[in-house]
Amino acid sequence: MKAINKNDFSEFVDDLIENDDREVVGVQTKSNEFAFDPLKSAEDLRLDYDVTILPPKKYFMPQRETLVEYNLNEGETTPVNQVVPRIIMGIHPYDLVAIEQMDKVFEDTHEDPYYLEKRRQSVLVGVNMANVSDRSFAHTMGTATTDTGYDIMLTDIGDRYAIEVGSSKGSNLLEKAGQAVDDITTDEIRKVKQFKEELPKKFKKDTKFDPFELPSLLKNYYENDEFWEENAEDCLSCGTCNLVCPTCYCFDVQDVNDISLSEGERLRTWDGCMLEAFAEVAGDENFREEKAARYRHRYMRKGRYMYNRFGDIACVGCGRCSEQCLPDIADPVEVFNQMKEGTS
Amino acid sequence: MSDEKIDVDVEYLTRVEGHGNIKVNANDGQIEKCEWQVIETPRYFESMVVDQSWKELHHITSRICGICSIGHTLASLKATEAALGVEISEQDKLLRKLALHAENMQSHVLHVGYLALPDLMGEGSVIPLASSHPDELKTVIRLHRLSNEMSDMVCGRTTHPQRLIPGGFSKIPSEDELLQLQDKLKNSFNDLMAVADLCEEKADKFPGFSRETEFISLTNEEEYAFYEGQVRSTDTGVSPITEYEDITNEYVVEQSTAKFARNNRSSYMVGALARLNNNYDQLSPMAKGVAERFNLKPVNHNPYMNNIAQLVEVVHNVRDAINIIDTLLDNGLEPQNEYYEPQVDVQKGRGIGAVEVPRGILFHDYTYNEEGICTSGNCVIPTNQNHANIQQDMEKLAPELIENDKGEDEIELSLEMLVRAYDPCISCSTHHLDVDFVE
Amino acid sequence: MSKPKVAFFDFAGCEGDQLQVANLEEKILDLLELVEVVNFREVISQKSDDYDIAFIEGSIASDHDAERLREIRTNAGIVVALGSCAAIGGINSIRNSQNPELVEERVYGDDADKVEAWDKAKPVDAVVEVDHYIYGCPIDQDEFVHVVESLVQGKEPNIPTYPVCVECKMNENVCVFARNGGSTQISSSEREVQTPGAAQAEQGPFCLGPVTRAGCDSKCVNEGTTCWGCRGLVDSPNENAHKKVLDKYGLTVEEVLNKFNLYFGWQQEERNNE
Amino acid sequence: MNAEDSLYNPQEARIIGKRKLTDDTKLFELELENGERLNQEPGQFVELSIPGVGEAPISVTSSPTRGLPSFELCVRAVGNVTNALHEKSIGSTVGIRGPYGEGFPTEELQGQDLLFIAGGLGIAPLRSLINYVLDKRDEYNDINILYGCKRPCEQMFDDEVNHWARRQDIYHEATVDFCPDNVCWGGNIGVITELIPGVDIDLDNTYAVVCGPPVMYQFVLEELDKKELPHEHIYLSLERRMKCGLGKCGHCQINGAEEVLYACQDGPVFNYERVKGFEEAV
Ligand SMILES: Cc1cc2nc3c(=O)[nH]c(=O)nc-3n(C[C@H](O)[C@H](O)[C@H](O)COP(=O)(O)OP(=O)(O)OC[C@H]3O[C@@H](n4cnc5c(N)ncnc54)[C@H](O)[C@@H]3O)c2cc1C
Ligand code: SF4
Ligand code: SF4
Ligand code: SF4
Repeated sequence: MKAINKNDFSEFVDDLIENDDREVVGVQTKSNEFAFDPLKSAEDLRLDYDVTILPPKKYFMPQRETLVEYNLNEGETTPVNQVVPRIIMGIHPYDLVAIEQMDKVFEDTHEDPYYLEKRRQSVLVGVNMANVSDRSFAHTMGTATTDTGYDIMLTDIGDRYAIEVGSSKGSNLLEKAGQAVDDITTDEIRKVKQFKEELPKKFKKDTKFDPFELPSLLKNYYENDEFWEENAEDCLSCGTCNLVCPTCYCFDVQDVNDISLSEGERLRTWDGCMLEAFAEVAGDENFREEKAARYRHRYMRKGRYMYNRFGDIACVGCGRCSEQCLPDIADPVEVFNQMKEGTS
Repeated sequence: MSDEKIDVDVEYLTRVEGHGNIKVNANDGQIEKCEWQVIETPRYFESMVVDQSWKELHHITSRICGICSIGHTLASLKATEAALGVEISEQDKLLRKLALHAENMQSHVLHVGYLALPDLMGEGSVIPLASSHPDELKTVIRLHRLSNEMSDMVCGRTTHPQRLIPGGFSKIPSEDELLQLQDKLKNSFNDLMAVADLCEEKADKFPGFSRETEFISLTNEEEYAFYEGQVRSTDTGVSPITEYEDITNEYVVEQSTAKFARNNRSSYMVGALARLNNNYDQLSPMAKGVAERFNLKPVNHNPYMNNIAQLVEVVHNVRDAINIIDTLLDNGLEPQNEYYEPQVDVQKGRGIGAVEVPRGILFHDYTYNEEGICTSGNCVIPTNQNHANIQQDMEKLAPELIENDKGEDEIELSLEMLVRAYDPCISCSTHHLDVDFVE
Repeated sequence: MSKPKVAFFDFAGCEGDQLQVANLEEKILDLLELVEVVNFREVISQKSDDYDIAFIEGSIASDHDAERLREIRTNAGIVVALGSCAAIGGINSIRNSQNPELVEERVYGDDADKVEAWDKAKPVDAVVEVDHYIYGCPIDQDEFVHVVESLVQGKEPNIPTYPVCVECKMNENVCVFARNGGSTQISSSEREVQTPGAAQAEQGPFCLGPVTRAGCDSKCVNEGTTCWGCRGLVDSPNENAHKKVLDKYGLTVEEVLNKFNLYFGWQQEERNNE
Repeated sequence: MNAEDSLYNPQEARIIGKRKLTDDTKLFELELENGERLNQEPGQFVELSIPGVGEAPISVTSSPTRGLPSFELCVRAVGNVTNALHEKSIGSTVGIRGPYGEGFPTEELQGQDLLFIAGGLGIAPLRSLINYVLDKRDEYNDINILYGCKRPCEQMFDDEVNHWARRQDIYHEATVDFCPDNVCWGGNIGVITELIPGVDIDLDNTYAVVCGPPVMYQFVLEELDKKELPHEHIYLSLERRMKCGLGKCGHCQINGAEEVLYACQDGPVFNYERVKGFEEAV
């Protein structure tokens, strides 16, 4: 483990912004919330944030991305991958875990070069959670801290940040900080340990389940229509809970042409299984016409399907869905607690 | 003198906003009927605003007119702010002026470039210009785009702006954006002059008609007035905007559907020519230069010259927008929070807001109760104020044309061009009467 | 393939949608390559009854309007409602819920009896069949381009069926409902503390994004205001749930109805009649 | 980015044949521009791509044993992509991605009795397997083909159907739901399920292969249950809307209490025993 003075770290970040070829992005305030955005100055970097509006998945799977450009006159298609190499500053552990899960999805069966190339060309600078949002339950999901997924990981230990290096990408980046990076003291190592130990106390959500119970709980509840209908009653089918989720990746593909009908592009855009038309098929049939069916599907995916496919519980406990769902029905803690209480 | 029967009947006059008809019947050189008719279905905005909150009024009244939506929004905001006693910052005021310049420029370029130029070039519309005069058309399009870029940057949208809200702006442009805009404005002078050259070439096509009338506009000691000032009449001098009802006296006439307006005489004119006649000295030197090329000096009584006055104003808009950006940047742009919502304390009261929109002076007048709910509203729109003047111009012009042995087609064209010169925006007339014509 | 002939017609509206077409700037020239514009009263003089696609702007609010519209329907192969007034009644339908006599009196005073208009402003499909809808007040230029391009190619245009929140999320806006409290989830006791100034508390934040059809790229929220609902309701809006949300954030029942009436007036009426 | 690296960049394929099958369905013969074979297995599909319009999953209807290097798609015009394809003339090109998915288990079926049940356009994927089996006739045992359409004019591949009818080593029955008075129809009239009782089923050796519109499955499966055919002996081809065909976009998921299936990866051909617990499967 290494350490760096906070002032030196700021200088390091400013130096990267100024001199590195890659785009430097980081967590900043957006009105009264936080978001990952390109950094203009280290001053704007807020490593003490609680949670961002969108997770950093937007950098590997952008909201809208061109897959193929085509020329309609000549009938030619050209694949394009708009990769912007980036240094991403301030990713919380739960988001790092989510990125690792997402990597598996895009590596599985057919490797998706659009996602993977963007991942390869990014450096992930993690930070341990100095603040915890009211809705987060990452401690329960085991994602409040992580030993993997980052290139470097920072922990705030007062005047200095402790630095853990997770990869050669990370050590290469750190080299650019040169002399400023120092060996960590044993006292500081203790501080880091203590920081991680005390973290669970900062969470406010009262969770009653163990994450690895979820696959079987969900299986038991699958056919409990009443449960899903009651919980989904106020669902607006707005897809917010999908879009803000760090492990949701469903997408739509559309062709967009220019008005002269000579050129166009095939676009991939975010989609969500909570949206009404998501499971529509030809002939106006919709396999999940009722909001309860869509609502259930989302929970099944989070707690069971992805577990069966990849061995991961696809909820990392960030609390974004719960915080941003207007009717306040998307809180996984509430739903999982209800299940747990109903069956125990 | 013609002794045949003349029958001009233009239904749904084209290349104007909204619906208007021209009817002229003459027999043996005697005019039997000469009418400017307005047949727009009424939209009842003054009723729609009742029971709505102060937060929404500008959103609703913006929809009075798509072309002047920035002007309507600003007149509305000023009325609301006056009623609720809200002051806006100097920076916000400058940005609002920029917004009005953008809209005025957009509308005037559309009018001069897309609507009037084809007449001058002998084409039925702008579309054939795409093949017959592609370069000229592209010049016009570039200017039009620039004006819309300016609206977008300042208002967040060209039509039905979003950022303009009671007390200021929900979002403001960055210094970088303003600098870029300024660069583009500075680079537009060539295009502006090219359009001026084009108009000058065709200057002889402007009919040499003239009728003495009264011109009314805002006026302001500091500047060529668009955003604020008092009301000036070429007949009766300066009065405060609170007296707008005495100036605009709307009245109903039998031979037309629209309410007419009169002040000192039986009609008056508002719009670019009225502003120029009232505030000529405050035009930027460059704009004056253009006016001089057309021999346009105050007080000019040829309504066809309104097009040239518009051209002159566009030059002024660009010039002044450049200056405003300089001022904004010199003062240093005061940043504001994202999704900014100014603090407003609601109170009971009445407020009147007046701004100059492309077609002339516009008044909004609202009364609010203690909760900030609107209890009554009145909007006096420029085109309404011009209807009587159009009618009277036609009454003078038609006999003159007949006297000069003009054929029906030529009479029709001259009358159409006359109406178009006013750039009437009939759809934005908030209160028209839909009266059946007894033929 | 001969170019399809396209005509624009306007009824009671602000003509802002036609202006969006004019505002395509250079792209207009491309558009003219693709279609032949035969009626566009705001910009060209020629008129013709021979057209394939009719774009209708504005609401229908008088017998005279209706008659003209029926004629257009007979002439046109495809009728497209252009903008909110035509597609859903739009802002004009605010008056639909007001007392018609009062409405006329407020505007025309003693002359009210001379006015000939319906008590309600109606969307185009209340009078004739409509083949396609381009929503928005004003319309979104990209969507207009998409619809024209699709019709020319014989494609079904792809108009979103999901609400504005989707685009708003993609744009990573701070939700209107989260702007004061720092969270979308605030209890009523917290809300009072957080809302500054008693005068402001008279109305909570509102956003119609959750029930409004997307397609505008959440324009208004991006620009710092709120979704007013100009694109009309989504196909199956959960109005009850949304009203509960608005109530939770401090809007009274009347205020909620008022917001829903800004653009949804006609659609609400239709839904109630179903 | 390299064209080969992109999963989403279609290969160019030229239409070398186009034939009307019914009023709304056409058969297209295509060849990849690079001259290579498609190498499909019976039951697999391709993503048909028309730039400017979009993509749609379409089963390859030709058997890999025939017509190489070309392949055939049997397409009903129902929407944007399929309509646009119908407009294309011979000689023009379209895009192809794939083949994708799990096809029919040709090896498992070897030596078995086969019962094909096709409803309407369901014949498209089944035809690939039928012709495959016919070309390797001696590797398979009894062959029964039941083919049902709404009305006679909707029956496709008449020449091949007639050929099946003539062959002694195939049991074949055709049916229509309805036959207008003025049309001459030699087959049965009635829904396809009525033909199932007439088929000899050997519970140990018969495998049923079913494809048709969603409503058909339920009734056919009930009828097969009456025959007590083991569920492991039934194969279905299921359709879902797909955006990628690669197991990523999430649209084609088939939801169940246990797990979720991706029609594009795990299917489109599924063993009934595997999917019957899936609420959304049939
Ligand atoms: C594995 C597989 C194999 C297939 N094989 C074949 C085959 O061999 N032959 C064949 O003809 N088909 C086949 N299909 C079906 C074909 O893929 C669908 O019919 C596909 O939708 C056609 O695409 P399209 O673009 O032409 O139609 P779409 O544009 O997708 O339209 C299809 C239908 O959906 C409706 N629709 C479209 N968009 C929407 C929307 N946004 N909201 C509501 N409704 C909408 C349309 O009105 C139309 O009725 C197969 C499907 C799968 C999954
Ligand atoms: S659960 Fe909440 S966030 Fe998710 S779709 Fe429903 S209303 Fe939207
Ligand atoms: S559209 Fe409105 S309610 Fe929906 S997320 Fe955006 S601001 Fe919130
Ligand atoms: S955000 Fe709402 S009001 Fe604004 S353009 Fe979109 S739909 Fe219309």
